[in-house]
Amino acid sequence: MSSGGGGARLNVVPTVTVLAVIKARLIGATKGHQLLKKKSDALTMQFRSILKKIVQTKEQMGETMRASAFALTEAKYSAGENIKHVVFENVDQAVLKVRTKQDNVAGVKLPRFEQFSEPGEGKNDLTGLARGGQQIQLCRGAFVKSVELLVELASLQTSFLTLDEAIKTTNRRVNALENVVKPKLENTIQYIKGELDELEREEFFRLKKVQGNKKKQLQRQLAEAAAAVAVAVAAEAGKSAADGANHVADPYRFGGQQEAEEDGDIMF
Amino acid sequence: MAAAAAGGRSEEGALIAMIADEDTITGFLLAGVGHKDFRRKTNFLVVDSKTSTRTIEDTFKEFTSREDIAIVLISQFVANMIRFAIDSYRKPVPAILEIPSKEHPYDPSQDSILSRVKHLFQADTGSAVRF
Amino acid sequence: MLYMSPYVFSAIGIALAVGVSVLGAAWGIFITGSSLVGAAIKVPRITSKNLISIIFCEAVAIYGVIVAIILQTKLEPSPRGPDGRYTPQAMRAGYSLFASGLIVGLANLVCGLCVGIVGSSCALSDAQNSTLFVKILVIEIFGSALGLFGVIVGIILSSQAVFK
Amino acid sequence: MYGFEAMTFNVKDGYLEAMVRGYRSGLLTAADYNNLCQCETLEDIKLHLSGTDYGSFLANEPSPLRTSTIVEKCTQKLVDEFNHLRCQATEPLSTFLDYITYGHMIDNVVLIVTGTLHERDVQDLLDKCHPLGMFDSMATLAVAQNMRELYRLVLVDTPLAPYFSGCISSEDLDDMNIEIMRNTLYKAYLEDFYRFCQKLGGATAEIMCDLLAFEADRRAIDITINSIGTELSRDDRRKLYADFGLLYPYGHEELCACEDFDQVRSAMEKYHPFQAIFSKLSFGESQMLDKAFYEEEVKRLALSFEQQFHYSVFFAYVKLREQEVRNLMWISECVMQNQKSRIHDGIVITF
Repeated sequence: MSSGGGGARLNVVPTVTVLAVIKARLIGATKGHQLLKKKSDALTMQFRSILKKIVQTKEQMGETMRASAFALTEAKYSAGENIKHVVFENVDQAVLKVRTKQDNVAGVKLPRFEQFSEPGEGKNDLTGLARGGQQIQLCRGAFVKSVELLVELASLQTSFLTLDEAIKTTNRRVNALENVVKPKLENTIQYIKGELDELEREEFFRLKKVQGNKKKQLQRQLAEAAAAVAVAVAAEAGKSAADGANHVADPYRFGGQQEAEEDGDIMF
Repeated sequence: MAAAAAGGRSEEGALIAMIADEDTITGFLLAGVGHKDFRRKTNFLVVDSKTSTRTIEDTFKEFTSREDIAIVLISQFVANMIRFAIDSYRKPVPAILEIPSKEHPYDPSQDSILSRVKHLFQADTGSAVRF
Repeated sequence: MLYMSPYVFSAIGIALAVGVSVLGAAWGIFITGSSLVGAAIKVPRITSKNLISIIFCEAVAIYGVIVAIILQTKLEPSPRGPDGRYTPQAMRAGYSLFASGLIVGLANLVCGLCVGIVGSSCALSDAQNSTLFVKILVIEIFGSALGLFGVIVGIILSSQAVFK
Repeated sequence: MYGFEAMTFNVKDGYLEAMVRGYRSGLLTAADYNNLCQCETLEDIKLHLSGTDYGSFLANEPSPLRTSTIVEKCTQKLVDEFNHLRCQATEPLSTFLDYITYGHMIDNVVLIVTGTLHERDVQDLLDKCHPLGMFDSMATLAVAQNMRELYRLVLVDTPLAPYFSGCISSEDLDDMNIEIMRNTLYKAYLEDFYRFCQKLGGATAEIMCDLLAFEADRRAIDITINSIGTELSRDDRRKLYADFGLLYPYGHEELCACEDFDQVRSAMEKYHPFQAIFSKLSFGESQMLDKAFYEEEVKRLALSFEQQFHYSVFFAYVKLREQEVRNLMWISECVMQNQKSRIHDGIVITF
């Protein structure tokens, strides 16, 4: 547990090169996180405005449809109830169609519908020639207006659904970066740093040991050669006592780390 | 308008399909939305008291799977009859729009999309606090 | 003409008085009746009231009958003259009976038609608006008075007729 | 005959005339309309109507009442009454009554023809036909594949045949705009009806010719206004005007030349009856023209009941009943769509 706050880390060989790589990755992740978060915010803003618009347009639609329905009533009043059959029989090719376009909001492609009229007169042009033609044209105008509104609403709604999806994905990514990738990288860095420190210290200790051995050897040689330099021996003894204390403190730490390393091995 | 000249490709424009009562459809047909393809298949379904839920559902599925339809307008009272089908429909295109009919004034609380909007609005305000 | 029996004229006159009057009455009843029957389908309440129109028409026939009876009481045997002619008096009586029969008959025919047409209108308007009934009835009464004029003139005319 | 209808009219038609007047008294009155305008739901309307001559005609309808049902049932009532009259009528009244139905018959034939061209189901089409304009061989209309065949096989036997042969050559049949065809037929029908009424003579001719002339003039004006801005050329327009009426022929010339509503208006203001109608509308506004015409028509129709012993009452009755159905449709639509502020805009009160 001592090996890092978040727990998981990458299984890497703790070397300086790797440390540099991981550090670069961490920087990348942080930057990505920031960007994604910005994107998410942008999308959310867009999303909010679309939501507002949807609610507004839906309400407006209620009004417009009501007006259109009434225009139809007026047309039926002037032109007779049977006018609807005439209209039904006159259906041929759609004059009013929609085209799909794409808008780009922060990298998310939003489909947009756009209505357009095919060139050419509608077949209903002369409907109600002898009675109610005016009303029919008015009614037609009202419904064209409704269609416009509905098309707008449809694109809003599709945008809404797409954005909803996009925001969810982005948020998932942000959260993943924030809560999984970044801690993992940080842990790894910490681990590598610790490991490197350890190695350094081990090296230092080994060097000290080697030095000590060398000194002991020298001492022995010196003792064997001549016990003449008594003052020098006394000074040497003082120094070796301090080293001994150092030696006692170290193994614990070393052992702990070994354990962690074994844990890691089992884990991965 | 340039795309209209292109013709022949899918860019020439998609249709608006309708499932609604007779009067609403009459109005939209007047506007020029109606279409009949060479097999005399129409892009609208008139729902009256004789129309079965099954027909509506089949038509709904057909419209939503047709390539040339971009928007499906469906009267709210019809939508209520096949609510489960609409709720389980998730694709963004073709878009499903619930429209009021003259006999049934618009009731936002029944709208599938709007209820999701409401739902999300709450969730969204919650998440906004967190961010 | 001089040798013609005055009784022929009298008989024709009497026949006209009854026959034409009844024709007028029947025609009037028919006109009123068909409208009345039609209108009564939707508004049954008018039937009993509008029977008055029928009765007015009927009255016309009764005038005819009455006049015919009066006329026929005038008929008396009359002696012929030595030359086989009827007396001028008898001739005059015959003509006047003929004239009065004709007057009564035609007057009643027209009166019957008039009452019939007004009666038909009366039935229709009563069906629409019951306040109209009385007003049209007044018109009808005036119409039926026409027949009465004929009757009066006829009776006065015939009262001069004496066969002896 | 003139002047003596009173004596002979009732021989054949007195009963029916009285009956049709009885039916006329069943038309809704201003008071009824006032009550209906106060209604809040369609059920209220049903309740009110059951207190009138309509009786319990909606009693067997399932509860969510729809406007189309009301309209359908009202029309059915009209048709029932009409058929009752038609069954009892003798010549020439029976022909006269037939003439009244020809207008609807033209609509039905046109509907079936269009439907057939679009390969619609015949039964569906027959359901949509106006019941007044039905004729026996109607269903067979749909067997024809193209217009020429249609004429040769079916229409020849219908009363409409002379209208078809008189004004549409078989070459025209195939590529003619259906609306133009309808109006050409209607024109022929009106002219024929007009001639027939003149032949009948008497008060019938007097009143009917006036009514038909008004109808012809109205159509001429409507056609003019509605064809402004469409592909219908002046000459084509001219061909759709019926050759009688107050506007014939000089008014027609003026109407032909009109290019916008205000020109129509200034042309029509020379004619007294139309001056009154147009003066009700403000300048540039043509929306309520239809209603103004309806009002004028109803006024004229109602006047025809003031005379007795003529056939116009039958015509007037059918037209007034149709107007009443329109009124009821308007009221119930307004009630249903919650547009009560507009409810008075569409009611033409007959009596």
